Amino acid sequence: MDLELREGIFVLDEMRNVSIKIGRIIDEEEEKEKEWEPLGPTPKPHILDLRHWDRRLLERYEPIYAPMQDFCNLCTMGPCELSQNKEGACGIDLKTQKARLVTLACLIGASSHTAHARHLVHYLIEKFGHDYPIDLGGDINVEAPNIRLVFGIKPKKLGDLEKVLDYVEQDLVRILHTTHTGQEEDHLDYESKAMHVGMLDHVAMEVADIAQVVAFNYPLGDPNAPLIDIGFGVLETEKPVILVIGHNILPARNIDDYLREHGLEDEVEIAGLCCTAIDTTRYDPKAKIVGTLSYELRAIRSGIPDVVVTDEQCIRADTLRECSKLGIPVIASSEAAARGLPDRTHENPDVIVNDLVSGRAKGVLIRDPDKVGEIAVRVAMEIRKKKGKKPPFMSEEELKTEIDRCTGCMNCVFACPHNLRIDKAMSAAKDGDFSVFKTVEDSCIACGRCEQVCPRDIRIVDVIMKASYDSLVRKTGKMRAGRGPIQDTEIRNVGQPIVMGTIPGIIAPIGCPNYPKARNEIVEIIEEFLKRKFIVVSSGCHAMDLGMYRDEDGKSLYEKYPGAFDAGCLTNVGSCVANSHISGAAIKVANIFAMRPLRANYAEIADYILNRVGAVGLAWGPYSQKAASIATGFNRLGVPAVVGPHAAKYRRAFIGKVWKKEDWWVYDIKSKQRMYVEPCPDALLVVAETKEEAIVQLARLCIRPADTYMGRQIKLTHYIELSKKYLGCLPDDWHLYVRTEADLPLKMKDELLKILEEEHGWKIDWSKKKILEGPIRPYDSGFNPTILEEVFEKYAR
Amino acid sequence: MDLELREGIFVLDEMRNVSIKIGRIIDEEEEKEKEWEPLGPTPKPHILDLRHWDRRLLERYEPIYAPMQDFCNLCTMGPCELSQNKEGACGIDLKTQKARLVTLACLIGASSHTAHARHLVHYLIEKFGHDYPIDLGGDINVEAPNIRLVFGIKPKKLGDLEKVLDYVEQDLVRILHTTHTGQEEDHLDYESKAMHVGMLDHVAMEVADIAQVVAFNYPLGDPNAPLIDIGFGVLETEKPVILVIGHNILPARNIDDYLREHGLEDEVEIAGLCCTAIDTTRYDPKAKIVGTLSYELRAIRSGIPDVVVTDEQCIRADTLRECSKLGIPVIASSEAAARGLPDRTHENPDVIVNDLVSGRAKGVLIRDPDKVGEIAVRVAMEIRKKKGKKPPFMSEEELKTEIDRCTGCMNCVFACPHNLRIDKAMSAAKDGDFSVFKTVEDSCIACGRCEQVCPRDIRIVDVIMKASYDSLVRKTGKMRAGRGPIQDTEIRNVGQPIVMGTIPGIIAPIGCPNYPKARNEIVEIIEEFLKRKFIVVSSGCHAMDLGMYRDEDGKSLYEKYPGAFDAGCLTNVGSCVANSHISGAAIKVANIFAMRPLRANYAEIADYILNRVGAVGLAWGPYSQKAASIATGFNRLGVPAVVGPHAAKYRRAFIGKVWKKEDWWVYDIKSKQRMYVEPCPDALLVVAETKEEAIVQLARLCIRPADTYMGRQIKLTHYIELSKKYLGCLPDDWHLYVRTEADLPLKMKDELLKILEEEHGWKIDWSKKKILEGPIRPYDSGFNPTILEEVFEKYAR
Amino acid sequence: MAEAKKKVRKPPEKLFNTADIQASRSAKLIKPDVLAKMVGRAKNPVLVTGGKLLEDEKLVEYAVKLYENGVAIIATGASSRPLIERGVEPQACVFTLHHVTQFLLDESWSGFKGEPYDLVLFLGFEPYYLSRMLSALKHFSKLTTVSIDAFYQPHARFSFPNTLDLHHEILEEFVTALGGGSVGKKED
Amino acid sequence: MAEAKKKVRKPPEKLFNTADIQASRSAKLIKPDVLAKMVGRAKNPVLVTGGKLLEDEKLVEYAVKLYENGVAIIATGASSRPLIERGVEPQACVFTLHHVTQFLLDESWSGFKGEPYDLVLFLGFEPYYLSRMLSALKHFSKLTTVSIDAFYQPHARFSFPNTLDLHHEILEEFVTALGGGSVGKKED
Repeated sequence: MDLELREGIFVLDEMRNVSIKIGRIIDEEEEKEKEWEPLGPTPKPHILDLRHWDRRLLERYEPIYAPMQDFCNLCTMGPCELSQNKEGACGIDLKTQKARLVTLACLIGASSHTAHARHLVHYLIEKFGHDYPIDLGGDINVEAPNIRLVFGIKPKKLGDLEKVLDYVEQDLVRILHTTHTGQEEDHLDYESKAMHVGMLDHVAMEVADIAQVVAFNYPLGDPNAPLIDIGFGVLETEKPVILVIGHNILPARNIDDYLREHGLEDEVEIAGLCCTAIDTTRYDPKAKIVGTLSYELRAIRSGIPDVVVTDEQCIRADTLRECSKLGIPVIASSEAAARGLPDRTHENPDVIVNDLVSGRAKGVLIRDPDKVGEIAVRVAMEIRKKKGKKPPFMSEEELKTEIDRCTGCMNCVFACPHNLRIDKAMSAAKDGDFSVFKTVEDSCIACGRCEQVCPRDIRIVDVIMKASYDSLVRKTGKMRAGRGPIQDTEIRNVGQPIVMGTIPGIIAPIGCPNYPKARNEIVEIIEEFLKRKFIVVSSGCHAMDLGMYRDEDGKSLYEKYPGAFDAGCLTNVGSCVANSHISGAAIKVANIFAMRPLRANYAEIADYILNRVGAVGLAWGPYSQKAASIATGFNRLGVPAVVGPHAAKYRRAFIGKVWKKEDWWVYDIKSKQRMYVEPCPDALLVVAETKEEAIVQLARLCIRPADTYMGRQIKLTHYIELSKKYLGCLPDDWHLYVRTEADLPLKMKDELLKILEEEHGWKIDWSKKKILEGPIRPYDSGFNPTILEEVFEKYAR
Repeated sequence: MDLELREGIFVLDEMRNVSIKIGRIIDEEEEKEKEWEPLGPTPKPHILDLRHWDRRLLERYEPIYAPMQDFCNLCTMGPCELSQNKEGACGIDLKTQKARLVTLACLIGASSHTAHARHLVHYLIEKFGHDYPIDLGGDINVEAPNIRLVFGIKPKKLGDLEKVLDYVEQDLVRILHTTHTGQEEDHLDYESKAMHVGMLDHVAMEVADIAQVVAFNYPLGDPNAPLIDIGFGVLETEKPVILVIGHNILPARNIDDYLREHGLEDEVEIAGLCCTAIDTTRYDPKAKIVGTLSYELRAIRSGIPDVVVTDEQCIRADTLRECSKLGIPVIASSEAAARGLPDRTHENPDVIVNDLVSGRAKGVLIRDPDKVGEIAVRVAMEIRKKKGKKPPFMSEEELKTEIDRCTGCMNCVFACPHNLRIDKAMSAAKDGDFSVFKTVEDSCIACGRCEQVCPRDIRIVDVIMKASYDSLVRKTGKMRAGRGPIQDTEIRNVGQPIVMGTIPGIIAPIGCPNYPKARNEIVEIIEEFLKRKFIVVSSGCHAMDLGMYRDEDGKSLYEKYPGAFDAGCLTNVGSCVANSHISGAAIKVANIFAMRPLRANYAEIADYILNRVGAVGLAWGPYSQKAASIATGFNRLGVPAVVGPHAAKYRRAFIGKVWKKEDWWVYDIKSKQRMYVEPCPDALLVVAETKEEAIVQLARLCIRPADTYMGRQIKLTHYIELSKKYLGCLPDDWHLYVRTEADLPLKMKDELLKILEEEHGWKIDWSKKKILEGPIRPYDSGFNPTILEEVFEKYAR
Repeated sequence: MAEAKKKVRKPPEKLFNTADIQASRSAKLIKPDVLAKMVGRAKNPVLVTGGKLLEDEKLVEYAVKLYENGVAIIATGASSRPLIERGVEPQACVFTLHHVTQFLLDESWSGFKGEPYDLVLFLGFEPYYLSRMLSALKHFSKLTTVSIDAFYQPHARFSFPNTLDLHHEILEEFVTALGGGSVGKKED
Repeated sequence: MAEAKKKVRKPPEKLFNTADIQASRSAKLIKPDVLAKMVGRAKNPVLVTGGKLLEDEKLVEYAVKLYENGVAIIATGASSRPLIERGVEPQACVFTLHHVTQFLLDESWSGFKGEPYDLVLFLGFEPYYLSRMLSALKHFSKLTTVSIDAFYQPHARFSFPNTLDLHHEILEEFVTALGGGSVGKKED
């Protein structure tokens, strides 16, 4: 008999005289263990439980610190100058201080997803009950790989997610504690803590996403999830427009429900920015996506929205100011961002609507997402009725006036994060040439810093937008709705080819939209890999960007490539929190394909992935603390990431030294030996400056020690081809990855053998075209690498 | 029948066929409610639940921001220059950014106490069980005022504390989330969140302290807690010396236990720095205290310790480096500060001891506090045996050599946090005059920044210490051991005098040791108030400092003034986390004396305290994030704080504008009117530059609107007397606090009435010596102020 | 005085705390005679004094001389006693620099004596404390602030350079230069 | 060239990002002829090139000229293609600036061709990216770094000033000055 009781006081009716003898209390873990697999070594690991793994990574992938400031002012003994690695008043040195700040950034990022998850789970349990099942459909039996791996349970119902979050929150607070003055004195210990935070982040994201997937009936790992309208041009401006911004679906869902319940879905537009937009389209494919963070200011300035609804994260901190200038009312709905607005959650909606429509209130805070729908819809409709057709956001005369006021002082150029030559664009525009502005617009993220320093208060953002406005408002694309997790069957299909290396790699474009170059750059990069039959799996802002661009035939990548998790396919898993399905997929390869035990077995799985799964993340425009945390979580799991140049400002990356032979070793379980290996992957986090560089680095980082010769041949082929195509040369290090002649690209075999002989001094048997001497190690098809003693001992017995 | 079951799977033996019908599940709150008092309006308040109270405070006590840097570089869109309140790439302005950083600092501080509490509670439940009772003795019935007030329960056993921490952790993560890029756009919303964090901090501190008090048999609110040896001179250097540093007693306790169990308590010295020291003496009055954070480097450099054991928080981040230079082994014992040391928790102690004694290992990490005792003691004894008598830390020749190398470049002067004129001291010392060095030593916090910039690598800290070494190593004092909570009977005795104002105020010196001036300054300030029969209640570093100084008769303040919570008494509640007993005492005045409902009734109690309880904190040398959080928690509770000049670097304070009549109003429950009142207290957080200024501000901030005329007369007397004594004048604003002639100090009545007439234009009836016209409001003995509508409505009905 | 200069080591040209920095405007160095003219031109200049006056009697002397030359004084509580003892009637005596700064930040404030200040001089403060207050005034007000303290104050609008041991000399020059002019309320 | 100067607006003297700051050493401005001499005196100078070479053909030209004057080139992956097309044989072609910086930070590294570099010039990078890498090198290495990019780079040891539209001119001056000298490995 199983009797599950929650904590509390229980009154057992009509049992006054029954004496209940409680037998042995079976621990929950013990019970579940029977069901699936034995508990691994590190259930609910605390800060130091995986430190040995981190140290192994950090020995090889040495952190490189690029200080943003060479002083610390976190306590009042400071500010302390720490330049040239000096120590401050508390004794901390610059490297340790930087690692501390990285830890803090990761904490902010992970806590965002955790708070988001907590909010969702709390809400959903209130709506659907503690026992609402976590059922992701028949093809997804490993429903929560991150939770299984880290926490050590198989969550069956929403209530199970609560204790996972309890654990995550407890450890986030423990680590936040360690950033207090006077704690760690070794930068590697902070890096280990940052990695712990990153790992927890993936757990929290998984909680958030599976909770909303099961409760809101999002696509369940569906490769054919619907195609969604995306782009500035999707807005039907004749209708009242509700713009939702942020990362938490709850208020947007309520708006969507309200529209449907009142038969208004064709009368009122609901369109979103950022992850709220993505999740809204997972809930309702008719919802629309305007774009990413870099469209927020533009979307508001366009004057198109009739009402703006904000939830949390990545919402411009001038939203209310900007909306108020244009008379657009704002409804803030999150405790995380109350925007200074009066809390009117419990007031009569009629009064609130009236205040917002009349302009008496610039905005309101409505803390209950279930109350937002009615108010937002009514306000949008009434405002629309009142104001009528929207005027163009900027007239030609206004444009001319603004441009003419420019004195060319260049303040804007130095304030611009990309030092865009606004001065030149202004000057050309004065002569009627707007082409320079179009170039500027291509790289403008509409952050508005230019306007802050303009001595003439020129509406620079508007001027830039105006110059391309016609194309902007016509711009539409298609994105496949976020499908959620990868199916177990998909993993079974691709597991072997990935580990063998015959699928050359998994490329995961994830992250934020502040990459400086044209928005189609991400498309160019990714299409290169799709054509080469890599698996591409995306999420968040990059998933949106990939849908924004159409080719000459008018097709977006999502229309050209299938949505499966398979070679040459493009999968969109969903919003930020769906990144957990990408880490989850890597984990599932180790578990489902390779049958490695999953439960509470983090280090072994990460070691497996690092050595075998050629997955690489691409965050071309990472800006946020969330991106820092997500990337660090991937890194701890053995997944490297290539990041755009702005990511150098994260201050820390992980780059190994290919030339230090002694850094690159593994234990080979087969030969029972510790041996040197080729330096792959050679970095866990590295910046690329251009798309060309990114492409080559991505191909390069897919190489893994455990590649079969077939796999290595394929990977080297791509690496060398891409290097020749984009860099104009053979890469410097290709020979390091050659173990046997069978590793060599077929078409280039002779040529490469020759180079090996002549330039690298290898010995070649030309009769058999065989390598006799030269490689770091010989090839062995049974090679079974690990960098962990415990894994070596487990399997080498 | 009450059957309490914890969550899990239960097997009910021999009941296979019994069908159990579970009746209504009574909520725990519901159950407990019957026992003590009805649930108030805000149990477990989340971020926005007390925002209305914060807004009320923040309207009056406007934040003043003093930026440390005028840019933000928290995300990769930056760095963004925000000078002159410009907006960054995310739209945030400088004020909001500063408020965000304040929130972050408070989060770091509160998480430190929370993680500390979690560690203690987890450990104690493992040792003593979930049901170990929370019993603070018969005189402390209101055992946990902060928990009752905020969380809404009456904790009865250790297990109850776990859910309190769950709540605190959840909310800390929620608020950490809000510091992500793109959230609040109004600085007041961040300030409200910071206040929430501060409130949670007091809850967490209370959890930590009552857990250790009940489990480790600390003094239970004992006014006569034992006197403890304190000061550099307490160390018996002939014995092996174990130095414990940090804030968490667990490893030190294990050392103490080991010594006692092995009869070594007279053979080996255990002495501590920072709060670990305080708590060790609460556990064992024979333990000794060396001093505060500013003695850490000195204690190590002296070469006296044979082994150093670190736990967490406020431990110099060069501890291992510094110890290693002198061959002192370090045992790190906390997950929060692993110090880069190898984790040897599970190794054979013999091997570890050997490695440490031989110097093969510079230090080790022992994660289990229960394993630290044996190793620390054995290492100390063996090292001592090996090394013999300690040599003097610096010989006269070394001193001379170091001094002679000084070129007077002044780098040290500009690196010193207090710009101490080390160059002049060096120059004088070259001529044999060490008096300047003695002056320098008086203000030196031994942070070591001078050495970091010295081009000659002179051991400046050692030179400074050497100049005063003889007096330093002879310096001893007495501190009363931390007594923990204030007794309910004490509250009953002083409640009325405090609220009436006849006890002129409660002065609470709390906080860190980085005040620049001589260490006896804090003694001078406090003795002024003790003599004037204020209640003084201290904790943490200031509690230590108060014991360090002896008067001409060789007595410390603790020996001169009784330890009760009463007029003219000096109470030491304990370490950092015991600060919760100070907020607790204020809460208990409202609850026990004034019978205001406590449970989940935060805003009403804070409003009560603000208007009636003349308590003021003094943090003369606050340096840490914990101090920021503690102060912010006091502020939300209506308790102002005076802080030393370094606290300006916290970037934000709360200062009202006495000259803005419209800011100072209350609802009077008696007259049922909204009315203007005197501006008191006029600030919640304000910096004083000198002890003179601090003394006057403290007296000033004790004034409360609800003072009776007797109380006001006493408070004004002190204020005016102190102002005359220390400032040489009548204070500018004394007249604002006069409501009736009865408020005037008796001895000065005529003189003051004259000034009111002549300088302020008041109308006086000289025949009756009555004020006819002038005051902001008339005096009414039934005056019953509140600034909260809800409280007004509740009592004015 | 030229002789005195020779004896005293010239202090280095750097911030009192090399990490006390900003991205934007740093204080312009100002010479005593130029400052004297500026004070002379101001409508309602005021000197705010701090706790160093308790340690350094010469600072009190110079403050008194400025006062005698018509510059009003706001004595923070940390410094009022010696000034009052010398017969100064400060505009305020009990408020802290923190209070004064908060008040100055408010454009609606009309000063302690009914008239807003347009030029605010600071003398005798802990450099790190004054630095924060000057930062507040720099970012959130339009006031002209001047540090006449011994350390260069980067956040002021104008500042004496690092003078340290030469501080008394530069103050001497300042009061001398001021002596010639007429300080106090001017016509608009 | 004097005429060219007249035509082009002189760029303001400020940081490419006014918030990209530090408390410690800022780059010394260096003139092209002085730099040429410095390169001439160096034992193993090297030029690291970045992605702007793909956008600005003139930068490629100047890099080639430097190369022809004996300065070795480390072409980051972002810039190798056009250089190789012009016949440059870079010391490396696939590594990123991030890699190169990490390697340079290691005192035990003996360069791509077996000899450590003593003077490292940077050309053609996103200023914010280069700034971070120069910061790493400033704080954690003793290398002499020189930015010859269009924006002043505060974290370098030496930097051209903000040249912007005058960038090609200053590079021209630099290669011209260099042309006279003999660059490359010197005797110890």
